[in-house]
Amino acid sequence: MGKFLARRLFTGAFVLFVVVTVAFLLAAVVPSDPAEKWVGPHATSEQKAAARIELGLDKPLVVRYVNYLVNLVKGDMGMSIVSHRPVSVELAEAIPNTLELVIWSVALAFLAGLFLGVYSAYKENTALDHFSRFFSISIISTPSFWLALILQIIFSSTLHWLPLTGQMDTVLKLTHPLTEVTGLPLLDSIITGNWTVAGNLALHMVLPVLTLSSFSLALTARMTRSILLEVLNEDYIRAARAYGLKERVVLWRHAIKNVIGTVVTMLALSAGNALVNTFVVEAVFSWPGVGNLIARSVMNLDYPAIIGVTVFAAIAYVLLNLVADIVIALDPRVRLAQGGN
Amino acid sequence: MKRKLMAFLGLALAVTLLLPGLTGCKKAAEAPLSVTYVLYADPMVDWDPARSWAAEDVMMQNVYETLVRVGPDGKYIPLLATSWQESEDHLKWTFQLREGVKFHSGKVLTAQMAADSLNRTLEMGKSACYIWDGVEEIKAVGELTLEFVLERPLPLLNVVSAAYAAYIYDPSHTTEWYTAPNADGTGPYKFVSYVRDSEVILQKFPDYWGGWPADKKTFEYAILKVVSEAATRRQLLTNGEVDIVEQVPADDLAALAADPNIKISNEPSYQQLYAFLNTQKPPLNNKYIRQALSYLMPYEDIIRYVMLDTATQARGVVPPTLWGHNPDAFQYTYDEAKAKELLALGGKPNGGFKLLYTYTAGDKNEQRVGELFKDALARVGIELEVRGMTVDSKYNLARDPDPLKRQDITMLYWWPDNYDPQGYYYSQFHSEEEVGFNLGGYSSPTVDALIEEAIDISGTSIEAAIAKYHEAETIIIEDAPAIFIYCENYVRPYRADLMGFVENPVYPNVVFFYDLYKGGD
Amino acid sequence: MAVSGDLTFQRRAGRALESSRTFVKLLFRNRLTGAAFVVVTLLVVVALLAPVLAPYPDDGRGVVNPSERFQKPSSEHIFGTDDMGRDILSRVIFGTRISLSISLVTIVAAMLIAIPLGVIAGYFGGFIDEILMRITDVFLSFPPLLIAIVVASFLGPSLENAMIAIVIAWWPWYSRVIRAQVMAAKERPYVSAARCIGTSDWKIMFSHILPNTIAPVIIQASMDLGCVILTAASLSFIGLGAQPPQPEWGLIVSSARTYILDAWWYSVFPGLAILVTVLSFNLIGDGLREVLDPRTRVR
Amino acid sequence: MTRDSGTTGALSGDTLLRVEGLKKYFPVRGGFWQRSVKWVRAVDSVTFNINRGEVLGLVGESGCGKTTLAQMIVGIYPPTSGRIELDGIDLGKSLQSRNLKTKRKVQIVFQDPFWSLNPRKMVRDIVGEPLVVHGVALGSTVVRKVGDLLEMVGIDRARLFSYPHEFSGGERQRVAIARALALNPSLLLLDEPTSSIDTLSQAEILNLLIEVRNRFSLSYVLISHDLSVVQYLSDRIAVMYLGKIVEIGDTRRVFRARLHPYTEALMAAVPMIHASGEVSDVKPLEGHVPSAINPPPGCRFEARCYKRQDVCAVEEPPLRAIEDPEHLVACHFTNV
Amino acid sequence: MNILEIRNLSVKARTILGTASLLSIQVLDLGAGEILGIVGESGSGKSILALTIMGLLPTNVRATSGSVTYRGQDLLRSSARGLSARIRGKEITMIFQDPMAALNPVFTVRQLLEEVIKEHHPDYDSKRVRGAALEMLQLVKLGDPEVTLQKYPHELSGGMRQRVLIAMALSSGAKLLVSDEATRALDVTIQAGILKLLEDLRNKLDLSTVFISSNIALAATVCERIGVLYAGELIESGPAREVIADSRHPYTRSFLASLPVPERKGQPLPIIAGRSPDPLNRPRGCSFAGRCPIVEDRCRAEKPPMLQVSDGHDVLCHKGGTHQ
Repeated sequence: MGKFLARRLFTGAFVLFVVVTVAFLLAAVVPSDPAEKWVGPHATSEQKAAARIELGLDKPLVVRYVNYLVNLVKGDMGMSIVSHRPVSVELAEAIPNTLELVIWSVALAFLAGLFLGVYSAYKENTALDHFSRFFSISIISTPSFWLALILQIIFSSTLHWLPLTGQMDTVLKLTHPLTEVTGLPLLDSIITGNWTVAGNLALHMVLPVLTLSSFSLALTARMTRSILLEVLNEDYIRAARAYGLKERVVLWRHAIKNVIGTVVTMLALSAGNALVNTFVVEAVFSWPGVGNLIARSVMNLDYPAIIGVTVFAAIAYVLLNLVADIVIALDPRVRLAQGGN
Repeated sequence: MKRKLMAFLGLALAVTLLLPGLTGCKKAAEAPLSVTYVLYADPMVDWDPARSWAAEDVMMQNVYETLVRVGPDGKYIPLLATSWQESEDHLKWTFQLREGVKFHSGKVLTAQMAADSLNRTLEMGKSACYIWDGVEEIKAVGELTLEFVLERPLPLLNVVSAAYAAYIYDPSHTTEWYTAPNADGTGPYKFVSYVRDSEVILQKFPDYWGGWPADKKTFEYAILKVVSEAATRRQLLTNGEVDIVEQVPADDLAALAADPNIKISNEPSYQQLYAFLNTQKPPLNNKYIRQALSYLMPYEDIIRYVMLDTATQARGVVPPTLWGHNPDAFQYTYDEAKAKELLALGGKPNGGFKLLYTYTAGDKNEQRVGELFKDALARVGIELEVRGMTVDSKYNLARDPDPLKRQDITMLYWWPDNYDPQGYYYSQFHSEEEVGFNLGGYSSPTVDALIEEAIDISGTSIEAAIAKYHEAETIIIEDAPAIFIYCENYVRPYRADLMGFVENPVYPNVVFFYDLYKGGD
Repeated sequence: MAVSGDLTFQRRAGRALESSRTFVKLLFRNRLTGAAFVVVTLLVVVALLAPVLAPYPDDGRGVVNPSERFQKPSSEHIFGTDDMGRDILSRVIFGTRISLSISLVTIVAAMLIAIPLGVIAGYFGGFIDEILMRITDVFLSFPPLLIAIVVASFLGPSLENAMIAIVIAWWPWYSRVIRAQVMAAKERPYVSAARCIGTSDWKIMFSHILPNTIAPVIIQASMDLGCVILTAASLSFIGLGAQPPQPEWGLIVSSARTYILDAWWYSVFPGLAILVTVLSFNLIGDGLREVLDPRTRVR
Repeated sequence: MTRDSGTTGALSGDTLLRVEGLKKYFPVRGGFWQRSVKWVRAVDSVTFNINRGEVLGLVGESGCGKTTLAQMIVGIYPPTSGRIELDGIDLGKSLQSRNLKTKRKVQIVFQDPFWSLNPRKMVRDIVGEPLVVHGVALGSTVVRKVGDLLEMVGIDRARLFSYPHEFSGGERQRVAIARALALNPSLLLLDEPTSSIDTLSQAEILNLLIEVRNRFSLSYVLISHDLSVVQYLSDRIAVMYLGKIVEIGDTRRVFRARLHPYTEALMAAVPMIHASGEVSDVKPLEGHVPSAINPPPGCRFEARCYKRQDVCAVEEPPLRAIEDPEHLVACHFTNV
Repeated sequence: MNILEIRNLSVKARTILGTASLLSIQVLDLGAGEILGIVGESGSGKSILALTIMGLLPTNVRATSGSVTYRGQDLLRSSARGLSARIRGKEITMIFQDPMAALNPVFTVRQLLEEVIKEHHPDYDSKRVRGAALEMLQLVKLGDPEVTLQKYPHELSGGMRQRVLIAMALSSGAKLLVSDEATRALDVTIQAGILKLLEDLRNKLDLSTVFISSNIALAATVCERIGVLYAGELIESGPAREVIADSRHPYTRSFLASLPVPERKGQPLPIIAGRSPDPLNRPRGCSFAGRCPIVEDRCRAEKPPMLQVSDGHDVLCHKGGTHQ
């Protein structure tokens, strides 16, 4: 198990290394002059030359690459050539907001998806099952940006139940200032008992979370259903029933235990997808997260920031993969494969 | 164990979803008065007032101040300077600074600080520093007396009132401190907090030298809120959650105008849209063809359908409200017949060539102008490829060392960095060795000379400078290196109970929160 | 499922699929799958005949008509008109061409790269396999959309670059699937038999193994046809894909965003077009999988 | 045309196949870098020979190495060490090292008739492939020859263009046999040829195998866990346990004498119905097969053997002749 | 006294290709304390019979007619809930072909076994449950039960797994055991051990057993009575010795005659051509008509009746009992 994880960590590190390298090389070969962006279009050629030195662009590519790697290990991702602020700082500001969105949507996807999937599998081939399957596949086929717009039209424009965009009402920041504990606004507001802000944050979060979780939710439901159907047809489920165990125990102990590992694994991976989907969702809901950051960076060809976000996403994804691996490794059947083959 | 965990998660989720119902509806009644101005993009790119050269002025004009400001009517308003004097030879200016001006940090403004901050800006040499070209020295000659020594006569008031590179700030802070982000100026509002791509919060500075009128409900907080979705901006405004909105799509105006709670400020601005024609590449290296294109631009349709009458057709290089505008300049109109004649003169009677039109991807107006232009050109046998590009790639292409590789038509908006037409002429139509903003690659020695002369004498005689500019403009219009499409209005809808809002085209998009107050009950 | 060894009729059902008539019959037993097939066929027809079927073919090609902006859906403009007065129905019809060709071209390109590599790696194993797997490791460690975003942002925003980005993001997935299938298939006795006979490796790979491994890839591809359309639309939506005035659906929805309060039809119809198309592909994929592989797994 | 298979002894005929000291160790990968650290000794120093026209039955429990042994002879796995000779010619280590000529001499029939035929190919192509690969036939002659082969195994020539799924299990196994026979091999490996088909079809296959053997004077290596099939078909029988041959000899003799305790236990555990309708009782063998990764140093059967003595744990018994020079047993105590 | 009686049972499955007739049994009885062998080749409906008795048929398979009576209660009429509450797992239990598949891989032997014990003895405290678990493992003659309890199923050998499964099956104190090819996945030497165990348990616990197997010789060694299934139909049943030595159905006879027993070495085996009918498409008459050496016209036209040959020996054949 330890060795297994060590190997996975090694692979993860390798993946990160490749990602950084490729992103760095791409940025280096793309015909856009960071120095020019750094000083602005009206700058003189002396200013540009100075900027080149300031940014280290006068050095050979290899040196720049090694410097970048060394700095990256120290947590320094360079300066945004647009905002002139450290990329790591900009990321640090954006990550908690995205994280909170992702966490809640994954939680929602897991709970609702699992429930829907179990119910659907248990009532196989009933109208409810058919509905749930069609619902899931429709959600999977819906572009999330469009779903966001539709949700806005319904809940904001027409019904006026929920705010259209944004993270919270700005005025509340002044009347009920938020104490930072974890950096995750909603969690902080709950911890500190700042209920007005918590409510407001939650209200703003409903639509983005719904949009973001819809895909994972549908995927979880489909996955749960199909695995559960398979599991329910296994001999050990027949055995559990044959030995007189109650249906509740059979379903929620014997069957689910064999389903949950796979679902959690899938969900860990789909959290990575959710992370990327925030790029779209944050754009629609003006959410000040990583997605917004990369959108802006891409539009401005702010390469240090693009590489930074890419590296962040890579780290997050590698970690999530690791979580998935651990979940898999905890399954006694895998231990068999590890030890016995 | 697992079940308990799941139950807990479910409960937590339910609570967070239900909470709003319990608490969210009650808007805090005791909230201090605030004004919210909604922008479509984060204005804060560079926090250093010495380097800022983008939309930051929206925030900086409220937090920092310049010596002088130009009013909406073009008059100079004393700000940090109470009075100024120009020497006989036009080469020395003395500004008397206001007494008792406090920075947000509590420091008191001295002439030395003012000189130091401007000198720091000049040393850094970033942003719009070129406007100080011709200033030899800035020094404090007394506790509150600031002296500018010039190399040549300059219209210095237009420089010290510029929207960029002219702020007076506390020079003792480091560059790192400023980019932290921090701000320390003398303006009526002080900086409180910033969330990237979301908001900037400013708070009333109680020690503002101008004082705060007790009889008006001025705003404790001023909030710059970023909302990239036009629909959201509009909704926030109609819901009353925000007070002023920047750049509402013209399509929304009809709906907004019908709302009694909303007023719309619709004022001419200094912002003009130009289509630069590549004068160094066939077929647009031919004057007649360029003139023909100028006749083929469907100006009326653009004004009506793209801008929905929130713009006027441009007349010449300079917008009508800025000094230097020539109301008698020649104006091209859509005229297919004339265009055909000119095409024939240019050797392309039936068109039969293809042009590349590049615009900034995402700019709806540029895109639509392109689409309308494409239609118009198609009628005379010219094919137009309308291509959206990122700002960068568009410029990179336009600046390609080989003119033949550049695009044929490049779209560009221009507005001044200060209250002066010089940028319109010099940046766009003066010859350049390396392409900067002269995106048509236009080069005419006569025009170059006229522009240089105009700039030189603008320090001594505005009228003489205007005459020179007009002379150059006539040649430029004749040569048609660019199509002058329209001059935009700045359209800003705001809540009807917001008082004191006046559009000032010199400082585009800036809302001076100090002037605002809550009306009604 | 040892106990249902008696349920061999299910295995027989699997074998019956070898005959194409039964296969089609089974596929269409599920009414939704049948409907999806009809929809996809219609979409292909619409794409091919776009200039004939579109009521205003010029609008589909991007010609503007500013005097008819924002017409509500009516008999004249069934889906209404957009901000430049173009008939949205015509644009959606022309968009079918773009979306279908994006999905087809990218998937085929990805498969052309992936299949030979996957087959070779799976069959020979060893160093080639190791290299390929490490490459796919890197790719599989990322959500495809992220790879597409990064690549598209470096290449510059255009439909072609978006497609290149999607191919780059997609091929390793197929390589993986193919490789796993080949690894399993090469252990099958008929492969051993062919080797004992003396059949050459290349012939075994492409004549014996490939035809038996392609089914899961086909299923995957039919699901991915929809997925690619979604990805391309997402890229267009965030400005990294198709550029105006191309009638790409995601791009139309993106343009419509601004007018969501007044012109609901502008965003609703192209969005529905995406939904219906992707849903059809997914249903077909589901149907194929149900018929070909009863032990359904969801990616 | 039957002949009493019992008369064909190993000494009396000419040797077709010689297997000498054949070993197959599979690496067990482990550790951080996936380097192999342990070996599974699937087949460990196996020596025997087969005469022309002789059927050798290989029996033993699952995991005893009989399938690995067969696959090494065909060339599917290269042996770790040892020598395989056919007609006095070294077959070399792997299939790659064998030329077409030697490849055609050894063919194999697999257990699962569903997967041993490519489901995407017609019978004509399945049976015709060896002909084409070896350049034996081209074009229309392929069809004719395949037709002949099919008829020989009892399948209607008209079904040339059918796919495997259109055949029953027994018929599929016939097709597989036809394919194996296409190249006129001298040795056929039968890997559990009847264990996946029903008993009624099994009879047909067994009859066919005997007929073919007699007609072409073929040799078979027959692997089966079903002792009745083995005793029915084979002239000689080799009993394997944990990668080693523990007893080998004439089928009837081995069945009667059961010199090795393992052979004894194996045969006692198999229920059998005699032609008389009598049913034999079964006797279990206690204990479990030890791991082939670290086989015991002495006799591998030591832990489960009722004759076990101290020497068994330390000294590996050699395979030696008892009573009859052709009947070899690896046990210290066959005389006791 | 019969503990289990099956009358006119018919089990059908709805599949994507149509309705398949999987099992059809006219009469089958199991006496108390008796071991009844059910033999047949794969696909003959053996497992379906097991699942029907257990009430564990897959959702698309249903008993469409007839009755399966356990001590006077018709198992087919009981609702699923009622069946599991009163009979399944308490009175009737089952062991499976592949013990690895039947043991939930994510639980240890202790968890699996103790759960079943707790279910049936809610009054036991944890110590007593533990004791009972050890007892059960000793009952099935598993060496080192303390160690075995800590293991996961995959850490056990095939024979041990089957013993654990038997221990679980018997933890409820059931009186009827359905053994579905319980030794098929095992090597012969291990198989013999399990057979011995089943015989021992029958004697010790007075257990009635339905012993399902594809190996008629195996069934004959342990069973008093044997039923032969062909293509889902029970074609012959009777005392084991009688069915083997004096079989009446042509299928049974052909089957036995085609076994490659030592006495037939060197002789060709009799050949029965054709294949068993498709469950989706059963013939109108006798299922064996297509392969039967003594077939007559009426065999193809009408279903044969179940005829009694002697007391307790029935055969499903038009020519029942008559040798040709």
